[in-house]
Amino acid sequence: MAEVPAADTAKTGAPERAEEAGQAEQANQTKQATKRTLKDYRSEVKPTWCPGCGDFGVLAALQRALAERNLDPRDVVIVSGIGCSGRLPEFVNAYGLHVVHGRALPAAQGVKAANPDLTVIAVGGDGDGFAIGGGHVPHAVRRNQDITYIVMDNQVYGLTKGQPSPSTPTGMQALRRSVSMPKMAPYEGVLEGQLNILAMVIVYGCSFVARTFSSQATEMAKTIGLGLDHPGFAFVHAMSPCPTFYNTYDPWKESFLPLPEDWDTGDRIKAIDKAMEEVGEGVFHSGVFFQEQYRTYTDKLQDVYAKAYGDEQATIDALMDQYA
Amino acid sequence: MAEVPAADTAKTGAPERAEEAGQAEQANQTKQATKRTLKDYRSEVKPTWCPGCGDFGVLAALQRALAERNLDPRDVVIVSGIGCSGRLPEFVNAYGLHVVHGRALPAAQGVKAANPDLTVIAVGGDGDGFAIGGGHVPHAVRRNQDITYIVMDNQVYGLTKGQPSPSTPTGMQALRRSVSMPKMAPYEGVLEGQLNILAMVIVYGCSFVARTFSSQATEMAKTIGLGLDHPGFAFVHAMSPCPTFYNTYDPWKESFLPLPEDWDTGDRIKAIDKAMEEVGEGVFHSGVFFQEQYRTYTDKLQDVYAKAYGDEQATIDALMDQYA
Amino acid sequence: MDRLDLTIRIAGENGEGVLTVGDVLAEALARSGLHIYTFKNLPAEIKGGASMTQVRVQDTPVRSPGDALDILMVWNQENYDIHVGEVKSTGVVIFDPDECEADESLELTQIGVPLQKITKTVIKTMKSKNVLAFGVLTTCLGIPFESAKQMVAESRWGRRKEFLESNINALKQAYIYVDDNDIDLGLRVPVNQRNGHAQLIMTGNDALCMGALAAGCRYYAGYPITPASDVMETLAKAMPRVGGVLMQTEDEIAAITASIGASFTGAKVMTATAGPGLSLMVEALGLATMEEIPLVVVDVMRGGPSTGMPTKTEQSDLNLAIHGAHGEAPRIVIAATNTEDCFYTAVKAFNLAEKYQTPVILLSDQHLSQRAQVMSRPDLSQVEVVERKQPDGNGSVSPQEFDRYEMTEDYISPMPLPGRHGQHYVATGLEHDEHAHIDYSPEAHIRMTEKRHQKIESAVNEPGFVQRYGAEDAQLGLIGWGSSEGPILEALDRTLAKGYKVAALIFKMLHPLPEKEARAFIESIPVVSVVELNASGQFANYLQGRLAVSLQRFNIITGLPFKAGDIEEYIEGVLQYG
Amino acid sequence: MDRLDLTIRIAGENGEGVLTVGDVLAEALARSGLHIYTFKNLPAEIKGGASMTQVRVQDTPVRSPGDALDILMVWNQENYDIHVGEVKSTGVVIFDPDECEADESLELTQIGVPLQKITKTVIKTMKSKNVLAFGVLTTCLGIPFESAKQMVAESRWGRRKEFLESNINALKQAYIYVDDNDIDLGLRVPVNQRNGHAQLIMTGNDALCMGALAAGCRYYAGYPITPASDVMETLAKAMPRVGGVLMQTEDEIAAITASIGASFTGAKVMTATAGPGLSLMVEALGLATMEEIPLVVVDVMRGGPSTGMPTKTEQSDLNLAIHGAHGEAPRIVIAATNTEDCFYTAVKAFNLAEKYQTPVILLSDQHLSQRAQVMSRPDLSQVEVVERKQPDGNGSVSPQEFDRYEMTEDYISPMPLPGRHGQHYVATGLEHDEHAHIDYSPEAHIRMTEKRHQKIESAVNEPGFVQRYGAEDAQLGLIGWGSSEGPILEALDRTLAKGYKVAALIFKMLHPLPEKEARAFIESIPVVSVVELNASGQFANYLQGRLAVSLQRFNIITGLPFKAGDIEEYIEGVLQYG
Ligand SMILES: Cc1ncc(C[n+]2csc(CCOP(=O)(O)OP(=O)(O)O)c2C)c(N)n1
Ligand SMILES: Cc1ncc(C[n+]2csc(CCOP(=O)(O)OP(=O)(O)O)c2C)c(N)n1
Ligand code: SF4
Ligand code: SF4
Ligand SMILES: [Mg+2]
Ligand SMILES: [Mg+2]
Repeated sequence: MAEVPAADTAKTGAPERAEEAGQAEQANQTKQATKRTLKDYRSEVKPTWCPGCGDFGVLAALQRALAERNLDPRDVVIVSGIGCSGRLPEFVNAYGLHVVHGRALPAAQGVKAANPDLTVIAVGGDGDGFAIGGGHVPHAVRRNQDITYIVMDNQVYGLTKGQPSPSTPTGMQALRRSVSMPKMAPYEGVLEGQLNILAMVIVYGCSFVARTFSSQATEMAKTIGLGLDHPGFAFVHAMSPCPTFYNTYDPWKESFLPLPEDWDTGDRIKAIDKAMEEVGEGVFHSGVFFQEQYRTYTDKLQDVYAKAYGDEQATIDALMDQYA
Repeated sequence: MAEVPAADTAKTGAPERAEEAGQAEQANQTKQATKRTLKDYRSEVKPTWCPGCGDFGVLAALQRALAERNLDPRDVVIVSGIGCSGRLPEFVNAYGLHVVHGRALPAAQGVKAANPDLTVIAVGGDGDGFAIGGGHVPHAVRRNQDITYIVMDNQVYGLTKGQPSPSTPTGMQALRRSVSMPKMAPYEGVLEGQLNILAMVIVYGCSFVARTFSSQATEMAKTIGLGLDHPGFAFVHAMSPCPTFYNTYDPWKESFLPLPEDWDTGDRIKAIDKAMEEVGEGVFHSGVFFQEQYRTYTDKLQDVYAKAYGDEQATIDALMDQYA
Repeated sequence: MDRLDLTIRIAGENGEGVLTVGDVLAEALARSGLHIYTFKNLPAEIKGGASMTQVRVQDTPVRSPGDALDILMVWNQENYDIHVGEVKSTGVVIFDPDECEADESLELTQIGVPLQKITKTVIKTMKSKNVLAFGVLTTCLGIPFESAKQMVAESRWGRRKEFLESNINALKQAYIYVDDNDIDLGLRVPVNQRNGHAQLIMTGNDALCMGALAAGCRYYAGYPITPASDVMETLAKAMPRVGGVLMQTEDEIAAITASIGASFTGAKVMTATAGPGLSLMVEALGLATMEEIPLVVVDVMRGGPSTGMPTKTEQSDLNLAIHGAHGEAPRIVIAATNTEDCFYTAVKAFNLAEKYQTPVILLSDQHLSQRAQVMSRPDLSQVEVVERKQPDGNGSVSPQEFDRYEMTEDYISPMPLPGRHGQHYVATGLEHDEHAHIDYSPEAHIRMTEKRHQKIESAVNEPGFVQRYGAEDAQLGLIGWGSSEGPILEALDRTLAKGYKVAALIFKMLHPLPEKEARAFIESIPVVSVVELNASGQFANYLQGRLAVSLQRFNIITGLPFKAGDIEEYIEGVLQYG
Repeated sequence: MDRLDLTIRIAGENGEGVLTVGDVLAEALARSGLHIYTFKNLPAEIKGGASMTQVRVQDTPVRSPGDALDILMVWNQENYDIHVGEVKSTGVVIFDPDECEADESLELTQIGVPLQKITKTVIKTMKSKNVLAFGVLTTCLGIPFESAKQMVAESRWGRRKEFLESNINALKQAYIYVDDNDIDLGLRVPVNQRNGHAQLIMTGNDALCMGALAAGCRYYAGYPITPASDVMETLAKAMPRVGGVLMQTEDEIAAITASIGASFTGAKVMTATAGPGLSLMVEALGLATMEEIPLVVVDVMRGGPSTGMPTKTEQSDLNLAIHGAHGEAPRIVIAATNTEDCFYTAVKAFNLAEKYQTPVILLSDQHLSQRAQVMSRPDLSQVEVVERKQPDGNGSVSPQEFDRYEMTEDYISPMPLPGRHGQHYVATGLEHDEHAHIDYSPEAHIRMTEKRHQKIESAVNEPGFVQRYGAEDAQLGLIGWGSSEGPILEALDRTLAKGYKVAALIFKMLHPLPEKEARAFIESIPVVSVVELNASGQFANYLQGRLAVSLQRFNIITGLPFKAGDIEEYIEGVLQYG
């Protein structure tokens, strides 16, 4: 994280880390393990995904990005909702919070608000994030906490065996590559329009918006890393095919293009335009669409505290005086 | 409505209207009342809003638009969630469905899907629509049913006595005009970013997007009317001040401008651009930002039925054959 | 008695195809005039993990999954180890000797069949391994090759001509191998009687869908969730064929509120979900109670709490189904008992919803919803369908005069429909008076609360929702609800046959509670125990709360359905030592 | 007895300012060393509609809103008509003769005071009408002008110097008018004893907020809803002053899941809502149970079901609080009884949540939450605060070895915190084993279900959550919970004084149920009746379910709180005719 909160950051009553309280042994252990590798972020649980699932790529990329930043696993919290993608925290050697379907973002915001020193990553699927959880995205963006949100978009509901999702292409197109989607859309395919979730997030006011593809390992690790480094809410659109229910490897390999070299990441409208053009053009661009730095929620809270109590927090007795 | 569904439209088992079943008397009554006026849409319930509430203007505009289209009140269903604005259906002489907070759109979609002959209007506040109900908007848009959605935006939660809403301006700005908002934001004002709900709806893919102001009565009736006429999901952003908790009459009167005369309603990106510029410029544009005709959900269902059964619906016995 | 009763289990790695073997076997046996009852136990992952499928076959209707195994076929070591303990002492284990080592110390007949090797070296298409396995099973069951061939031809393996031949070849290899190795279990399962169109093979979810459509359901909104997604998928195909609409919504809250909207216009509507979805729906359930809007909500219960165990079965959503909503929001809660009953209970759910203008929660569960059973084809001309009370359409009553919530004798008021009736009104979740106008006066709240309660309570008089079985002079009475009916009744028959004096009372209506029948049963039997698949005895507590009596409990929370043997043992335990 | 006990009601159009008169009067009397208890009854609209505010004043703590009125002041005809029937035969009505006509046939003292005319013609600022009304009341109560002047100066009317003078003038006009017209009710309310900082004037919601902060709450997430919004607004100001964070979320589901996230890191967290919000929260409540995450959820109950009656009071969310969640998801449910108790019960809610690592639902209600009462300032040094069990920080246990859900003797396991402990783990709502690994085996489900149940059940041994009052040899026992304590105990005292043998048992913990105390009470008294503000007897049914005993019920569903007189009458009715 670029902006480490100042030492006097209020942590909502979260206790100081154990070694600071004097457990020297543990502190030493922590310091020794200074050069971490991808393996340090592998948990003892073997991923349960289908062979070939794109989520393996996302997992590895995230682990690599964490290793590159040499973060202590105890300071990392990965929050997820329900879905194949939602199982990711289990496979990472760090804290994980696997909540109910669609609520990874509110939970992640609570984590970050209560302890801004933590590196907080929310992960989940296209259904988790933009169907049941879609109402939370604009508000997470509005708060601009320093959270990285990785949406593993396979354009299908994997865990429930392959129904169309909000990002599934309209009409018959998707059905040709899916054994399962025709069950839900047996006559005319998907009747509903396809959401452009990348464009949506930009319009919500997101301060970092990027896309990346699970088959492009190095680039994905880099992009996730940029998201982690970005001080504020970072949205990473991680295209991650589901070979079992909607095998998009072939078309996506063709259609992934890097953003133009001279791409101006500071132009919100251009970024939206680019994202909206893609559908017609049948391409995906990878890279950072938009980035700008606004004050984070944590930054703003510092101002609030300055006004609310200045140097010394109020006592409860003082708060009760107003009722006397 | 421009596109009246064909006579063979499936109505999900909804019975035919009573006079078609032979009640000649009622049919006559209906035919006699051919020229309706605003008053015909006034219910016996006196609005319970505060004096000066912008919602009075929205109510009158809607009643006028309905009168101009001479719709039979029995064919009109107004659906709302909870909020001051959500009380509107009670005041209109038509069918009304006042559901739980944030769910006007799903309920309206059910109404329309079950009986596409009805004129379906969803109304509600900025909180109802874009806080608790925000997750439903993109999906209502995706389905593109012929529904008019009027959001009465006062940039505040009226009914719960004046907390900031997702459309409240960030920072201290709003607090100066509000007696209630400082309670929720007593130090630094609203910390969260302000959502640009008009731009959001366009990015969702909405086929009709317009803005109008409750103090501009004629124009509002016209705009709502255009929404009613539009075959597909029409979004009307009805700015409607709450003088009790956030009195924006003065600034809004200044800042409302019509869209340029030569405005091209067919350019989605331009429309987004315009909507996003407004915040910085401190203006609101009124008029139709964007309109395009896509096939509605009802249209597409006709294709589905053509494939699913052709001329004659299947019997249940026939459906059961697959299990024999 | 020489009744046919075999329980056959096939177990392997999830995704390898064991489930297909079970499905095809079950369907083939059912088509041959036999009764089957399947049972699957899967991991929640899409692929990988131990998974098993089981078929119990009888010549009369089957009521429970079966206790110990007559035949176990395992494809690998993990599954051998998991399942071998459940084989009867007289049972047979068929295993792949290249994939696993049999425990020689067990006193069981264990037969090695190198499924993997034969597929690889003789058949040469790995996809046909499950046809080979199927053939090994049919020949072991004593089914002649010609019959088995016809079974394959009529199955999904025969659907595409180009594969049929190689599949028949795989089948043949099974018969050759078994013949060559002189394997004969001495079984001769009769497969001569062809089943006409009079018998259907369905899962609980299938039957429920057909019942819903037969009752007139023409709108469905839902969000995928295991184990209720099948309902939506089945209806996605069927609904348009009868001119209805099915919407996959963005979540369960949208599903139920869209359904309420559709019902407001007069459509018969349904949504189906599992526990997490039901939890999200309770606010809107209260709305439907308040606005008196008919609505069927199916809850296919799975292991809880929270995300819990999505692929396991449990009867633990009862508390939520009855009590889930703030305020006093009574509704009707019913439960289906078996596949056939899923059809008829679905019809009844709609009839109750329409008649009483109320949400009806229909409880099913993972096991009931996904197992296949044979049922008689319903005679649709005999199925009673109820329509909701509407204003008489003479149009003489103006909307100003009309009382949507008129206080009638039965507390049910005519409901005008948009587009049809001129008596438009505004339905609201706020407290209101007869005229549907908002009214917070004590009087209005008292009257309308009574209306909403009395209406629901009167549904207790609907016939057919509670049934007593067994001895008149029982020493032990078992109370069950929903899908535990089958194993309870099977255990009852077994223990009655042994001379035990037992009786059972099975509830299909849970709220309102058929108190009279419950009280009569409980008061007439010295010991009464409530048998249910949950930890706290949800139905037992609820019964005690309504009747103020003390009840015993028998609860299992393994995530698996009751076996008849579990209950048999319990009965014997209580009556011998109790 | 010459105890001071006056009930004063002021009624007028909503938005006109009657509520302010009541508030200022209540605060002034409380500051003068008296005890007060307020009661408001408002329409749900922001403006318009009949609204009233009531102040009961005593020289000892007040326990209920008061029965009939000693003084009624009405500003218009509508309110005259609504309220005049509630005036005692010895009571007084003060009305505005230009705005309403008094019913001469009533045998009451009725005094016309032309409030509107005096304001218009003499005072000339309409805003001061309520100061005038206040003055009429204080002079009628026998409060000297100088005291009343000080009251105004210390009130919100004195806050801004520029208005103070005109307000004092309005007050003076009241004294002049009353004096001129020889009005004297003979009352002399003692207002000499100044109340120091030892007594606080608070609403239930205020006290609850202070209790939460005192217990260490440092994170709050919530969504506005009547009547719980005050909690959020009070904390919005207070929370940053103690370094905490308050987030207004986009809905209740976000509020509770954000709270869960914050608690995961070790923060003490709370969210407050009313019925509709609690309905939306039940899915996440199940998650918190499953992941064993401490969490306090306040439900300020209002009239239900659905949107219901947002500004009315009711005790009808109990079913949902106890049973609301799919699967077996036990949690702790407690209820506060009065303003002072809101403080201490909030502290206890956090202590229970942290100690048992569980969600705790704290039930309050509209009336309790919004009425003002006088309470002693809590001695914070005496307030016990509990912290959650954590791993001993010596770091010798690796995450691979560490069992987050270790099976300890008390079923409570040390919880590592991110940023602090090296024993990172993944909390999941799927069934898991001790190590927090996903596990759907029957064994894991049985063990963890037991852990989750036993942990909660053991909380029943916490002291102070159930209390018996009244006669040892009672003929009638009343059971109450939460905010009906006050009226029950007042009715108890009155009827005991008349010689009736009655007792009461008041529950503040509802789940787990203090069964021992309940059983002892019920078994020792011939007739026991459960007194609650709901229609179906939710607590009565629940008690019957757990204890298998039969109970009487006394229920009121007017949307209004119990009066002591209601219960007194009930007691007399039962004991005279029962
Ligand atoms: C409240 C609730 N509703 C539904 C479900 C069932 N469910 C689990 S995951 C999922 C969607 C999965 O799709 P996505 O989020 O795209 O994740 P993927 O599996 O594709 O990675 C659904 C509908 C649930 N667990 N909870
Ligand atoms: C589930 C639920 N949560 C909260 C509320 C309380 N509530 C009622 S209206 C409202 C917001 C009103 O704001 P808005 O939608 O902007 O409507 P307005 O009153 O401003 O017209 C809230 C939070 C509720 N009724 N239901
Ligand atoms: S179902 Fe699809 S998304 Fe899920 S694990 Fe398998 S391949 Fe991946
Ligand atoms: S509170 Fe505001 S929005 Fe509500 S009725 Fe009054 S002025 Fe209108
Ligand atoms: Mg997906
Ligand atoms: Mg608003």
